[in-house]
Amino acid sequence: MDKLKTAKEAIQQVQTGNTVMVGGFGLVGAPLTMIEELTKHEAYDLTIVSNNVGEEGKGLGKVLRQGKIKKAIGSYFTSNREVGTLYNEGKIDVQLVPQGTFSESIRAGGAGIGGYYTKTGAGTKLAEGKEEKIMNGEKYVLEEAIKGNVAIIKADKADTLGNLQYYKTARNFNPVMATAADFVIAEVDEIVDVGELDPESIVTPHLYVDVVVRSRYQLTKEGVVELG
Amino acid sequence: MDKLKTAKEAIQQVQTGNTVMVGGFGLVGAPLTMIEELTKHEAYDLTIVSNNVGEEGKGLGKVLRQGKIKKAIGSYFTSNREVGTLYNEGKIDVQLVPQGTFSESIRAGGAGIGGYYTKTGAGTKLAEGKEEKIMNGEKYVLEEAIKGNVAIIKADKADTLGNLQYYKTARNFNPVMATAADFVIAEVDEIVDVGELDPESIVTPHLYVDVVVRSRYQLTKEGVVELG
Amino acid sequence: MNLDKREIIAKRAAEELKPGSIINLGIGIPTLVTKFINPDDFFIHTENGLLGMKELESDEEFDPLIVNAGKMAVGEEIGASYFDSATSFSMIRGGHVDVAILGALQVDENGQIANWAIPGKNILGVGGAMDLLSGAKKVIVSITHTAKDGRIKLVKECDYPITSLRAVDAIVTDLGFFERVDHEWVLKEIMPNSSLEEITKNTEFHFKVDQDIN
Amino acid sequence: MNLDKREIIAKRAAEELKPGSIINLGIGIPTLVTKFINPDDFFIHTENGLLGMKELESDEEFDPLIVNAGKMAVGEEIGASYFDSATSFSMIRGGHVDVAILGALQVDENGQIANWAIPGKNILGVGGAMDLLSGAKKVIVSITHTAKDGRIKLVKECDYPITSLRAVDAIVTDLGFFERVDHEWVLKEIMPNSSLEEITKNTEFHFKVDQDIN
Repeated sequence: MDKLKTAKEAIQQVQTGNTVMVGGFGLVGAPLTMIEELTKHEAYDLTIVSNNVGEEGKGLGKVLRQGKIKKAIGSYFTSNREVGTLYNEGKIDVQLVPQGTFSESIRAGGAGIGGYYTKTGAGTKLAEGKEEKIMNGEKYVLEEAIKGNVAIIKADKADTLGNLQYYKTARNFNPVMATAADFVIAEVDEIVDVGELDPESIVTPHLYVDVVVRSRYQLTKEGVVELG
Repeated sequence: MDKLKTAKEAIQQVQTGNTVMVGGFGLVGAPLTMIEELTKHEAYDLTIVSNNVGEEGKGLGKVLRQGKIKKAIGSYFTSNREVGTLYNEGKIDVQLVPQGTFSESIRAGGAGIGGYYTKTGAGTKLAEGKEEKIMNGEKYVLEEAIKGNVAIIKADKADTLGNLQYYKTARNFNPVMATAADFVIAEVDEIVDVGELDPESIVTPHLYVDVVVRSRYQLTKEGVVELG
Repeated sequence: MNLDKREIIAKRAAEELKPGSIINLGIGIPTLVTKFINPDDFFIHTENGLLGMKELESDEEFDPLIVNAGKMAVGEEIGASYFDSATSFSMIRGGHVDVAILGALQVDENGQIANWAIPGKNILGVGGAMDLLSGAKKVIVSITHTAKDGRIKLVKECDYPITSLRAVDAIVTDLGFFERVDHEWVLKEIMPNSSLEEITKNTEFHFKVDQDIN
Repeated sequence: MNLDKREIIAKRAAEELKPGSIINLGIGIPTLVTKFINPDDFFIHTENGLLGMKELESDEEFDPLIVNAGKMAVGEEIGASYFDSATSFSMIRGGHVDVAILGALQVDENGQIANWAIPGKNILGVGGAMDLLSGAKKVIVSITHTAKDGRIKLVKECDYPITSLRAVDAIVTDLGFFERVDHEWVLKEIMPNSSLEEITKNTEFHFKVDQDIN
């Protein structure tokens, strides 16, 4: 029942036309090894669900330059202005979502919630065309769940069942993305035996995780390094 | 900035007519000391948000017999059939909610979500009078957030800031209730110094907690015991 | 091993489970399923907040704060994890539980079940039944074929309030095993000591008989 | 201490904070607020998943995996906790953050602000701004009174897209301090080296002048 696979084996799950969720806040908590593998993988026409879509030519930004991304769903593409340029040129679709709505919609996708009402964004340009509702005298907007075919996330430790723990602010979107895709690939820095993780401190229980991949690229004090 | 109070000091927050959330799955993870204090407190006409409302004459069942409960919101009053009897006699109001909807509505209350669409209960008697919506070909029902004036919850450990950790299945509804009330009283078995709880393993961050009370009644192998 | 009627049902339900599955067990007969599976092959989810439940193996293991959905003391498997109720039901509603084995008062021809309310009684409880039906990938009902008083449970149409619009996938009783195929009930297996006649006599809903049945 | 314009604004904003508050700081001038508060008296929440952020005190403390919302490396206060983004924004939307200090491109007479989009530019980013406005109990805008090119920021009506229907509660600039009272802007304080004339000249929206102003 060991879920350990190589990055190359794991990436085969990603098919042309898929919606792929990718964890991370910038490079922090991003699955750098799997993103690297995605650049070598043939699938295209991807809808990428990711807060930033990397930086210009870096991380997911590399995949963007390869022309494999059809649509980007996220909250802050300011970190990669090529997204804006391509969007203005009509070359990609973009769905810009407030960051709280982004994470909540992914949570909803994983939790079997079809949609939910939030005040965030109500009455703004980002709520245009969305259903509104007055609740307790305040305006709310209906946001729909976001789901993916594949989620590629980054955790700190996994046991061989696929239970996960995260590290500091590298946690970010990874735990919710782990719940919201048909197939979940967790890239981790360390793999331990079953029973070594405290049952009270497991953040992502193994029922969410399909495959565990050992990380080869890590963000360290010296920047992104490739392990020997 | 120490939040430690006595049970008697803490219970003063509960006012006549309040909606009070009470944690616990049966007696497991129930704030037994604060419930005992509630039986001695004068507030009445309470709306109690609790999965079970205790057992016949026990825990919240005692408060029910005192006639202080106007309405009960929960998912499983089978464990205290007096709720059903009083309801059939028209003496109390009852809002029966599927357990997942119960916990999700409380989470929504704490998370600034006005309402959400779930398949749970759609098309059944419990969805009567509720708004329905077809999403992706399936019937969903709109459920509204549940909030409280006061939440009385049970945790295992607190630090003096009010960061909380729970124990095993005594966690249950406590963490979500901690988020969904204007005032939150956490009854705990152990109080430790700030810095003793692992920042990665704190389940309820202190911003949710107003008061910490040390437990006097605990559920042990020998049943409910009063500490000396 | 000499099995009683309820155990026979639980044992047959256990045979439907694929190794590696995430399973949620309702109160009553479903709870007995743990007796007939190898605990190393399955992961039992209990909606009050534990993945990796096991039966208590000794008195020393007893901890009053580790219980299942029926509030019975249980044990913790290696690799287990704890979570709050909202998270637990997110797993259920979100389709992360492979199989739910549930009890029922009635199952009807459409596959809908009734298992949470009996009109006229002062029992007010629904618990997690509606959530499990809305979210579990597969739902197996495990019940005695008829009630103690002879009342038929496999009915044309539920007259008790239904639990969900969703049709269940299989029914295991002490008399037979039914599967839902193309929106119809198919009797796939006659249990030992039973017969097609007995099943037919005690079943109101229409069902097909599988051609491979012996 | 010789403070520059931005520091003067941050220092004045810091004076608005009550000890024990949960605070969220936007990118830019708001980030500087940490320089002017006693870290023991406040709890800084950063929406990428940390309650109890502090400024880095030494190179040894530097950890590339502990960052604030601006993706700058920060430190971890004693008593801190980490959580995922959905939980973090639940805190914000749910009203559990006492004060958000934010930057803005424009603030208008209704108290609405614009701080997420500039028409015609290829910048596509909203981040957590809309959430903070929808949920923080109090929102303080900390900005230079006018833009570098002299453009007025305190306008009659935002012509950039607004961030929220919600009115902010206060504005701190290098020239003055405004508070929202009964749905109107009131100038409560003139900053040193400024004057009512200078403020009036550089402010488009209508405001009252507090009677206690010197």
